[in-house]
Amino acid sequence: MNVRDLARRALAARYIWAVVAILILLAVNLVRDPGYLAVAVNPVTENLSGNLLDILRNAAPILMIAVGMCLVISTSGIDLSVGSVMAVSGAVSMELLSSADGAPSAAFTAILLALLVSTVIGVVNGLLVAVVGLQPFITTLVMMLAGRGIAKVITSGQNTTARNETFRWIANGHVLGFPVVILLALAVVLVVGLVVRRTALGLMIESIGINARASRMVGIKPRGLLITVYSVSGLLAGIAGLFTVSTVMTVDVSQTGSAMEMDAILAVVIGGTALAGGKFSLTGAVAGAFLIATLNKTVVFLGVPSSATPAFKAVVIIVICLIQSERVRGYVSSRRRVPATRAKEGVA
Amino acid sequence: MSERAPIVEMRDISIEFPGVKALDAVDFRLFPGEIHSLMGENGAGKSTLIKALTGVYRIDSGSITVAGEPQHFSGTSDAEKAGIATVYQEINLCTNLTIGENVMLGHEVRGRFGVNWKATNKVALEQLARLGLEGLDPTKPLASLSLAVQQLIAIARAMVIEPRVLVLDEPTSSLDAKEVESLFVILRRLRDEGVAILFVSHFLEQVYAISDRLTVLRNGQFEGEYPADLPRSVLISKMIGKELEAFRSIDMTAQASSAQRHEATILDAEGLGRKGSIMPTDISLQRGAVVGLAGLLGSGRTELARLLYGADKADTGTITLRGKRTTLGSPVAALDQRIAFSTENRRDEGIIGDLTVRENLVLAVQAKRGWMRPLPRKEQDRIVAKYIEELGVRPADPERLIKNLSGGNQQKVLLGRWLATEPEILILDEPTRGIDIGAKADIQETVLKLADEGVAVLFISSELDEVVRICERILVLKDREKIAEIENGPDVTSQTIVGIIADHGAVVEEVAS
Amino acid sequence: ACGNGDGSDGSTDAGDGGTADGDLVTVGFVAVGPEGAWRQANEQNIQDTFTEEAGYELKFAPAANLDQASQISAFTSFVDEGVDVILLSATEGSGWEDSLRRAQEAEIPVILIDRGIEPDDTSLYVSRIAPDNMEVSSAVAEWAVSEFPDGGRYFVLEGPAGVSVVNERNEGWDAVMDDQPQFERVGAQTANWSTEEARSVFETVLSSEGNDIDIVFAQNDEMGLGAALAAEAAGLQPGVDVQIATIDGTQNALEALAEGRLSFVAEYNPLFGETAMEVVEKVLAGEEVESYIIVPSETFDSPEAAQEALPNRQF
Amino acid sequence: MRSDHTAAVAETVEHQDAQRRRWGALRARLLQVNPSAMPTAAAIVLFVAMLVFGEVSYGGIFQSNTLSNLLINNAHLIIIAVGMTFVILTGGIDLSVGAVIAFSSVAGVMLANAGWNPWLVMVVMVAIGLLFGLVAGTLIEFFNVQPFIATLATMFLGRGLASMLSTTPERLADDSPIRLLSRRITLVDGPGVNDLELTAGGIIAVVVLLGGFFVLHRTRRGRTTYAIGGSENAASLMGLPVRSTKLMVYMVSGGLAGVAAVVYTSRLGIAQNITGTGWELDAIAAVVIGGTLLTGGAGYVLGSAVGALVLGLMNVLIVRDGGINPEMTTVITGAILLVFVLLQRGVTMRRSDL
Ligand SMILES: Nc1ncnc2c1ncn2[C@@H]1O[C@H](COP(=O)(O)OP(=O)(O)OP(=O)(O)O)[C@@H](O)[C@H]1O
Ligand SMILES: Nc1ncnc2c1ncn2[C@@H]1O[C@H](COP(=O)(O)OP(=O)(O)OP(=O)(O)O)[C@@H](O)[C@H]1O
Ligand SMILES: [Mg+2]
Ligand SMILES: [Mg+2]
Repeated sequence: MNVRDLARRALAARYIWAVVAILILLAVNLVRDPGYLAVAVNPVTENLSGNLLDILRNAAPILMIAVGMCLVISTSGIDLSVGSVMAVSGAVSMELLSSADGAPSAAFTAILLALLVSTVIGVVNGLLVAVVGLQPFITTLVMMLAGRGIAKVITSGQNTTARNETFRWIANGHVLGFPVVILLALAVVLVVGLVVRRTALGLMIESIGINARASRMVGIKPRGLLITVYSVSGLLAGIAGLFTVSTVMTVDVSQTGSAMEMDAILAVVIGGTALAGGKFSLTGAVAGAFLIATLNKTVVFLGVPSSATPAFKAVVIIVICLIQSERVRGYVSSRRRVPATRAKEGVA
Repeated sequence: MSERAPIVEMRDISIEFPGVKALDAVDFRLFPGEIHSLMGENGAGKSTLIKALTGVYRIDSGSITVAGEPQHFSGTSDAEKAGIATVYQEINLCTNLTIGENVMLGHEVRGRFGVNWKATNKVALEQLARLGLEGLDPTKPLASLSLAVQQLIAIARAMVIEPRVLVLDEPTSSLDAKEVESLFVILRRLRDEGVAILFVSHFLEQVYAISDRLTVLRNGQFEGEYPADLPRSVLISKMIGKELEAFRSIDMTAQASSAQRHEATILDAEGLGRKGSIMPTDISLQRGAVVGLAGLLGSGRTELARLLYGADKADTGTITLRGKRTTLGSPVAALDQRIAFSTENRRDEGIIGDLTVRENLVLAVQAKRGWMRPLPRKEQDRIVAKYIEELGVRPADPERLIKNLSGGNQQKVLLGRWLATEPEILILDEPTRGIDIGAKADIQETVLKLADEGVAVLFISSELDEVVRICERILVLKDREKIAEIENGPDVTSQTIVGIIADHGAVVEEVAS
Repeated sequence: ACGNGDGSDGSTDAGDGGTADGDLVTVGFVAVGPEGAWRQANEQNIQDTFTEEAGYELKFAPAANLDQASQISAFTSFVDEGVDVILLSATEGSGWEDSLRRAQEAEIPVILIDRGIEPDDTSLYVSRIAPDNMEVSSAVAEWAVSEFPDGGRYFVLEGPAGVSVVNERNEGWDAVMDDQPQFERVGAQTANWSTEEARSVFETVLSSEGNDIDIVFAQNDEMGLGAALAAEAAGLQPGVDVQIATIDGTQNALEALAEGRLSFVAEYNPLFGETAMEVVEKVLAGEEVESYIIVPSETFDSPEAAQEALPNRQF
Repeated sequence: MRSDHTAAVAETVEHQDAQRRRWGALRARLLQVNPSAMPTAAAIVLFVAMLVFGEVSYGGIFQSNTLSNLLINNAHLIIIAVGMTFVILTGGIDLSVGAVIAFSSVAGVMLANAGWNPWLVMVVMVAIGLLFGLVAGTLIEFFNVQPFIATLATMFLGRGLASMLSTTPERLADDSPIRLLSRRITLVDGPGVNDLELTAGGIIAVVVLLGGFFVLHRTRRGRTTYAIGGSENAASLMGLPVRSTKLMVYMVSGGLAGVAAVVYTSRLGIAQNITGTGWELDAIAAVVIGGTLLTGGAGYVLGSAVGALVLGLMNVLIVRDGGINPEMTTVITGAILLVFVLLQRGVTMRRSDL
């Protein structure tokens, strides 16, 4: 494995363009402020601080849901409920903490319960898709509506605030000056990555995403796999919810996690996983998540007016999509031939 | 004939896919009023040449002339406008639409209020009638048809535009003798009307029966253009690029296994049936025996096999496996019982297109082990290397996506997939479909070898010769019902079976065994 | 002469202003639904006021996703059904003329809660009861002017671009600030009314401005609290290094004010259910009512003021 | 005489026979209609069931004004649901419709206020929709961007451009001809406001629906749309104009979003950058409720219109109930949707299991 090989492999990966886009955005910010990339110890809080760390911290929840979404999309499904599950998880934990004392045990109970509820929602999604045979889009759309309602019911519509130092530490704590939440997020990603790639889970998920009928004939049980995948997505969305509410120790039932499903889907697709399902790239989803966090931060850093923000994002997305497209790449490296017809296979 | 100007002339055509030179400076000429067979092994580049002609693939170099004019088609529709109708190797129809629509899509009869469905279906039915399918109801969904009939539908579709050039890529791969004969009648008539026909098939008899001229490709290269009276042995050696030696084995193995009888029943099904697909049927399989299922299209062979594998649930009947009553509710259960089933529907139920050859090969083994116990990479490589070598998959690159393999090579990979599970019962539904003659012999040999090792094989094929050649017992199905079960012997030929099928109805009970 | 008292005959009684459901007056409340603490308090207050004991049947119709289209269809449905009075708490001020005209045709009086309509055609409704957004945000600006006589650098955390509250609160603030050249506007960003977004936005703003922000004008409490968290995380002390002013006056905000984390809270008083009921009663009795009843709102500019108000805080 | 009589009897018998045969054939045809029509049929049945349920529990559903308003208030949703059906039939999706409506209406009203001819303005509004569809279609077809992402991008673009034009409501003059589209035409004058009414907007919705049905079922383009949804690869190998058809469906969806913008703007008299947030999901839900498969290839545009009406009726019923806890409304909406798709699934499952 020499450097040339590595470089070639990297270029072949579709998510390379997400990385390039991140670098470009960072460069733009750097032009705006030469000290942008500096990471320094904050004299008051004695923790590391800097824009890069801010980006990483903000990427943590997106990272979680993007990883879950990546697996779901790979089975040729979709999970629109992740944003609402975030709200549910936040609501459960905040409601519990607001009526408890500030003891660490309360925090652990809250975390466990929140994750349990989130996973249950995921399981329900999975059952509806795999056993009842509903379409993933509509199933999770229903769950997106119902989930936000459930969050509101849990807090009786209030934006619940709570105090608990242990819980707050998740998103605000530091280990050796480094934000805990990033470490947690990366650890979760690593675990998921290892589980799907070191076992045959990933291969089987891809297989049912590409051709469910053929997979069944091979002896793969799509049902169990689908339920697992949706549950994992629910669980990860629950974690994302915890990350989000613990930053501000408030759950905002109508805002927490709202429209986050779009961010997650975008991250996954920019990371090179096709929405039609099949081969997935967790690394790509991670890169996509970082790109979205960087983009969000850049918009604010550059002071793009609120009214122009969506257009700005649109332009960035379109540009990335164009760069990723075979056609444009064909123009760039004109040596490669482009088949007149896409190799896209009609999915049965 | 050669004085006339060719209607299609392809010169110096090259196409390169990443890692494979699929076509390398190939020339091809097609004249009006001829049936021209394109010959070559699996992966020789036949389908690619056809797709180059119709513009599905863009050519890297070379020129295409149709009726004297240089052309650069950008897809089937362009080609159709120039009078070239094509039936591609993998049946490309829309299963969500009706039969009539599939025949007529893009050529619907239009009236004052848009498409006139009545007239459209009428024309569709006329086209179907030309192929002897007048019994079909054009308003029924296509999905209700078996693969073979779908293949005929695709041909009917191609003839709707009254083409000047008709391209048929392995149109007969799932047809039986009767259908082939009626297809040939039509092809001959079209030829006499001046249509140029490009024909691809791995059945030499068919090629010789219908062709006027041949073009042989080997490894993506042009081997030569010959009149159709080329001796078989010469043709074969041109295709495989070596002398015929390796080839003898086919005849030697013929009916070799019928010498001994096998008694060790491993699977015994009684009254196995499913409403609407197959009547209650008895079937038993023995260790070391190859049992054949013969019958015409839609006779229910596939259906029976699916019940044995648990792909469909049986409504009636019992299965006794190794002496124990079992129910096979799903493929998983069947795999656990060391049953393997290679489907006839390669594209929809076989290959997992976006996975590599390696992944496709090990998938069944992996599924048996469960996701928790991944097959170590070394083990995977061993299995893959073994079957790529044994079955002669080309290109022998395990990391290539299976969808980019030629049809025949995909079939070989699928066979490898099932062999890798080391089954005790192997159900093969049309395993040699689309396989070149060399490889076909290899596969037959493999099947016999497996039987010798004690595997019980259920062998389904539309090619009766093949069934007769390697099976020791043959079940004959007709209209989704078992009508006979015969012991193979020196006096049994494909004609015997045809006779049984034809006589059924006249003679009520056929002697069993 | 068949008496069906289950109310299914509502439509036939439409127009005669009578009370279809026995003695109860049917009030249709076209509401906004869960949006934040302020809205919650406001709508709960109205629901608690128009009770059956008080002689009302309140029909509550929250908007789906804050979408005006769903409010319009709820409104139409109330008209079709023939309720006695409609309370309209619009998500958006404009585009209501046709619906209001239809209510008029059906002789159903409409009372606007909180949000006014644009253009303000007072003939289309009976009365509007609301605190004044412009006034409230001007109060914040005036506080800023008095607190920073020499001026300063301020940043605005807004709601979603294009929502009328945002426009009004901007307008009220700008009306004051436009005459104060010593103030420098660093920028304005939306944080979608949300604490966590506000925190994220403000942390970036602080880093891009090198922590050099004097005043934050947060258009609701939630965003103000987010800004405070961001400031703390950056090692600043809110109230000392940066002053944060918010609108709404929810309990959380007053607590933060009492702790000194916020510097100024302008109340936007949601508790006017009683007033609304009085108006309804007058209207049904055929009396005249004022076309705009401004709900008085307070401002809190010190921890002490907050401490004092906290024990009786209902929202 | 006798023979005459017998002849007459025979004739009647024959006639009856023929009729019975015709009826039999019709029944048989109805029973064995394409199984893909089942979900749509289920949707229609369930819609009627909902109407009856509403009438029984709350009353005032089967009355002229409620029914008229159901159509008038949901005209814009029906229109975008028809467009969405085209896209979804090909297996794609269009998330941009809501944002396109926002941009098209804001731009339209601003142009009208700048003194442009109102009729021209309406054309421009539709053209803006077409343009957005063209952009999305181009991204999808020529640059191989996935529909979800391409239309997400055009959604951001539409919303962003609308916000850049104006963040305050843009008002249409009261006498603007655009407003005419929402003038209520009374068909049956009932007591009070209980009239059977119709607006030009409602008529447009019906016309769009019929047009959509015609295109999908009676033109080659329409059938190609279905074919693409069945298998895009097969459709292109069958020589169907896949590219232009895919471009077309996105333009249809965009163009109809433009039409919906005209209809909605006319009804409200204002245009705003935040109009239409989340409508894409409503439209998709309507299409799915109407029995169209999100994977494409099966479904009916009529079902989508029913789906849109179901959503509208659901809101009416929630309003009529009036006692639903606000926190619970989304849960209930979700639950009703779920029950709906479950029932539909139940019906179709039993059919296909036969
Ligand atoms: N889309 C593709 N991408 C990459 N390689 C391809 C593609 N299509 C075909 N090939 C390769 O091109 C070669 C020629 O394939 P082709 O399908 O033309 O063979 P064929 O002669 O039709 O064989 P068969 O008899 O098995 O159908 C094969 O090696 C195949 O792997
Ligand atoms: N996928 C399917 N869905 C519904 N009906 C089917 C399907 N496949 C086959 N059938 C029906 O079952 C009948 C039996 O088909 P089957 O495939 O078993 O025949 P066969 O004997 O295997 O012949 P061949 O496979 O060569 O066409 C067909 O005539 C067809 O009507
Ligand atoms: Mg081929
Ligand atoms: Mg078969």
